[in-house]
Amino acid sequence: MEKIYLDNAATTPVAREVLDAMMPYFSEKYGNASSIHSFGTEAKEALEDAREKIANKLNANPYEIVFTSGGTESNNLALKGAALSNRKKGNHIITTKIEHGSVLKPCKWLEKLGFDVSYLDVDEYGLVDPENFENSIRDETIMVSVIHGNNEIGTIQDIDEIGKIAREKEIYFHIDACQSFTKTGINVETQNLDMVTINSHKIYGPKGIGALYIREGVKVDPLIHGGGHERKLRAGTENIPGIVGFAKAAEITTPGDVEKMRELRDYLIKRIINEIPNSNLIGHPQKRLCNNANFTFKFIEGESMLMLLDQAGICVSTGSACSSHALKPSHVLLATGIPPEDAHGSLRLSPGKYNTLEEMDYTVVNLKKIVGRLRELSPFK
Amino acid sequence: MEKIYLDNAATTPVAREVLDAMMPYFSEKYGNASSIHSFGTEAKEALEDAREKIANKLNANPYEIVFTSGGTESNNLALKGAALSNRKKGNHIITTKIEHGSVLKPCKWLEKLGFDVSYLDVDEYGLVDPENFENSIRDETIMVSVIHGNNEIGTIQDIDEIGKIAREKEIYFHIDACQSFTKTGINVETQNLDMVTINSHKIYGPKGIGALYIREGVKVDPLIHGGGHERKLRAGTENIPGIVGFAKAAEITTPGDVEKMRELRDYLIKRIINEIPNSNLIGHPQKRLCNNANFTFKFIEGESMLMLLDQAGICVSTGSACSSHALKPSHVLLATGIPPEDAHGSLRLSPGKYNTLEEMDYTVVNLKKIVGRLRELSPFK
Amino acid sequence: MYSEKVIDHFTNPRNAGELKNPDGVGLAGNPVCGDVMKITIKVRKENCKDFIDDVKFKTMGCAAAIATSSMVTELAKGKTINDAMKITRIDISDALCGLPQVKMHCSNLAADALNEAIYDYMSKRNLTIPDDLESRHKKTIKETEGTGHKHDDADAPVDECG
Amino acid sequence: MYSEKVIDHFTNPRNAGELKNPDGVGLAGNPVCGDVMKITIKVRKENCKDFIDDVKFKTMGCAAAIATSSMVTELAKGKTINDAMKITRIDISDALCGLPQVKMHCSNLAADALNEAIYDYMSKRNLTIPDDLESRHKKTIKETEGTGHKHDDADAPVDECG
Ligand SMILES: Cc1ncc(COP(=O)(O)O)c(C=O)c1O
Ligand SMILES: Cc1ncc(COP(=O)(O)O)c(C=O)c1O
Repeated sequence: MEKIYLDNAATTPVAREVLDAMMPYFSEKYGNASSIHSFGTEAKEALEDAREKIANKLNANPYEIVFTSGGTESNNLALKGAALSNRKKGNHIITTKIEHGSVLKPCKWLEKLGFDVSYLDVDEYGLVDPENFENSIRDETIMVSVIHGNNEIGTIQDIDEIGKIAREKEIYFHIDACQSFTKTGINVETQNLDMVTINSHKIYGPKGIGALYIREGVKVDPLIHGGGHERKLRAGTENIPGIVGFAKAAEITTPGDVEKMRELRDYLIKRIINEIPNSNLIGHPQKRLCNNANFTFKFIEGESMLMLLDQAGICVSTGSACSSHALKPSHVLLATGIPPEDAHGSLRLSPGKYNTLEEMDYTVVNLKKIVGRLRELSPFK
Repeated sequence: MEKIYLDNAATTPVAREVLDAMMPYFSEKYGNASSIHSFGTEAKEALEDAREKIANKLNANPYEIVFTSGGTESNNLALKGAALSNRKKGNHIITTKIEHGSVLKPCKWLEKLGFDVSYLDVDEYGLVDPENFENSIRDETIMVSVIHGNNEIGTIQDIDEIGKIAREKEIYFHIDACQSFTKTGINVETQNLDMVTINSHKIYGPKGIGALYIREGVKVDPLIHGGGHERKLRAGTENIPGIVGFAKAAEITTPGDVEKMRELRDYLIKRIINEIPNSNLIGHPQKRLCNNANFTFKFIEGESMLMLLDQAGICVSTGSACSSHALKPSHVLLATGIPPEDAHGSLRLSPGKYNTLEEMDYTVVNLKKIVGRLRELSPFK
Repeated sequence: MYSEKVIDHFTNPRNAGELKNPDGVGLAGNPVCGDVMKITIKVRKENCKDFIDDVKFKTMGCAAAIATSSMVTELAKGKTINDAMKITRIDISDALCGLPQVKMHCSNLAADALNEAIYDYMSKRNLTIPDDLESRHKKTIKETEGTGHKHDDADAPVDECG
Repeated sequence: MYSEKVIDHFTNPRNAGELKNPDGVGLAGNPVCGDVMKITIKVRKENCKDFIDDVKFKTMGCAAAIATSSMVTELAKGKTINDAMKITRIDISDALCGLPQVKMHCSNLAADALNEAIYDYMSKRNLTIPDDLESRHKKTIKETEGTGHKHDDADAPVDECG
């Protein structure tokens, strides 16, 4: 039996079409996009073509897309870049308690520099209350940064509402859309978005490449200085094969892929909740990423489930993929009010477009056995 | 006739062996190195294996290698990271007048934050005088950053001497070795190096990946915050195919490659200097990168040479590959004392391991014609 | 990340379960921290010495927690209670060919749970409790009842990947 | 980066060279900046008007400098000097289907060099020099003799790639 990869929220395989699109740019069209000879021109054209494709997906202007090395760098650029560039306006930033580390850590760093950060609460489903957001706005507020689709619990925020308020109050609105990009619509115009973080390796594109949409006029200090690449916002020789692959990955996504993931997800959720006692779905029942199914199983711990599943050829993660390297239960699960003892028993199953229903069956059967076996071992019941 | 690529200092094609090594990591072994299931473990092993290979090339400890998105990011991390982390020690940094933009711009940024930067002069060959360096050291000096092999004029600095002084005076020694890595020996122990910037796309590896060697104990603030990747010094999902390719590229370099490039370089230099009147070699005649031949041709301008060569299928650059996007002559050429009117007439020919002697012949023949034709057009003689 | 020995003990735990009418019961860990171990022992007297005749464990926890529980029962079985109470976290992790740094606390828990079982046995029999057993007992109780013991490495790097 | 028209004029420049015994000679640019243009003209009188009968250029400079020189000679040839002195940088760049932003100064130089040639012709003949030709002449002289004119975009992005 082939292995079953159910960790597509952590990373995805590169799609065949994507790899095909990248291939010519490694050893044939290998020019530096800043060179002015024919190799350079060829690279530059590929770069600008990719920029346009990515922009199209967000209803943005190509000029507003800045390529980076990934989601983490884009989040750092958005948070630190906008904060440092708009210090004159104020020192207050608003974000949530369920952000990815690549937003939370830059916030902590900014706090050390004298910025004041408000971390918004979420409800039991992981939703931010827009009213609560509105009440937290001050005269000194520069920006609000919200994770669009949560990587752990899958909850999708109501960014339309938040965007309206942010625009009205004239504060920048940044979303971390690493999980949601291509999985749910993002429109920088209708949703009043000022900055959007996206990356490639979550959407069947290559690792090591991402982008930040920065609305024209939004002031951002660069993080990486050097040559004048990416309209001086991000220096460094452009990773053309990566950029081409990223754009191709974005281009080939179809509503059918999303529909398929949703089906697999719903099938998993239904069977697991019905067939495994003391299992609970985490996150919002409807407003959730098409590829996220996250549960807690009482009386047992996530890593041991994960490892026994791995032995059965099934790859999943616990909450945040690797939270088991840490000892603390995930800050996201805790923010939803799940007690720590239950949070330890969480498991995230993240189907992708290459998974099949048969694989889901095999997974449920094995998961049932494994949960039973670990509960046998557990002092609780 | 195939095109002749003589711009290997700007970037190189990915070597076949390198691409072969990378291929499995796109769509088969695509795990996230932080995941703890089998896909993750496989990725992690590839990551650590690559780290060891890169470390070997520098006589470093694998633990001391931090992967980044390229040379520009590594230089930013070294300069800003060490400066911000060692502010208590002082606010003085020493560098040279011939650095790459990815060192100079971070220095300018640090100056705005209150750091004081000394830019060392170079002689007509582009060499820093170690004594001059020693005299510029103050009590507040944190670090010295020197470009090992210069990207424009090819001059290789005497880092042994500089390293001895830096170690004795207890200041950090960083080199930007993007051009020199694998082309001339680098040994962090015998040369007293504390930080070394290297990248992949100059050595027949993929774009978008680089590394910074950071000696154990050297204090550096991270530039990109998030998950605890790369011993908390550089967050972001690791670009495994890129890292594997980078390591493979470093691994397969041979003294034979260097010898071959040197031969091509010397052949070019000899014929051009002998056969084209009013041409001058820039940079040091002996202490120079094996792949750098840089000339000025009097009475004419570099971009027009470059474009006519491009029409003949020969790809070269003027000074810094794209300085023709700017109007100012290269700061490096000016630092060597070349008058601006001559600096405008510079041309860099950078042979690589895939070039042939026949290509050099074709290049010289065409260059001769083109220089002649442009001088015909020139009001000077 | 784990040694083969750890994987083996995790996948095929030795002495899993709970003894009926045990002579001693020990608990360590705290559900809030994600690891709880329960150890039950049967003690046999021979030549004026107390031997651990049988020992079983029940554990909720990660792979390392289960493997260290399994290992501590193997190490303890057949030993005198005097020798058994000397089993340290290092003994357990060594017997498992090492544990990742962040998982070292699991071997501590396993040693604690065994100690607690011995403590329970000794106090029921009114045996004189050695000073360090007493002090370890107090520490364990506190951690078990509190909202959780402090991890040595609460600030250990968190690799997030998704 | 360049239009086909620019490439064409750069690769096959029209009216390259220097006229013998010219009626006017104009210089613009400065070697320090990398661009120098020299324009020579022959003037023919017809119906009391001064026509540019022939015009040639010599240029040291980038592709855009050469192409704009070539284009300005094409535009000027056959025009009255009155019309020729009205040729602007925009006319030249338009005739070339546009120039990259950072190269716009080249079309300025070409217009300047032509103006200088006309100025030279007019002053030699003691013709009354229009005010704006005079003021442009002063500006051009200053730039040509100085250490270099200021580029509009001295701070334009520098893409470095090697
Ligand atoms: C929500 C979210 N933000 C940011 C990131 C970081 O992106 P990257 O792995 O490209 O650095 C991830 C995934 O890793 C994510 O899921
Ligand atoms: C000397 C030197 N330093 C730094 C860099 C920047 O490296 P990268 O292109 O990987 O950002 C380059 C080349 O571009 C270089 O030649």
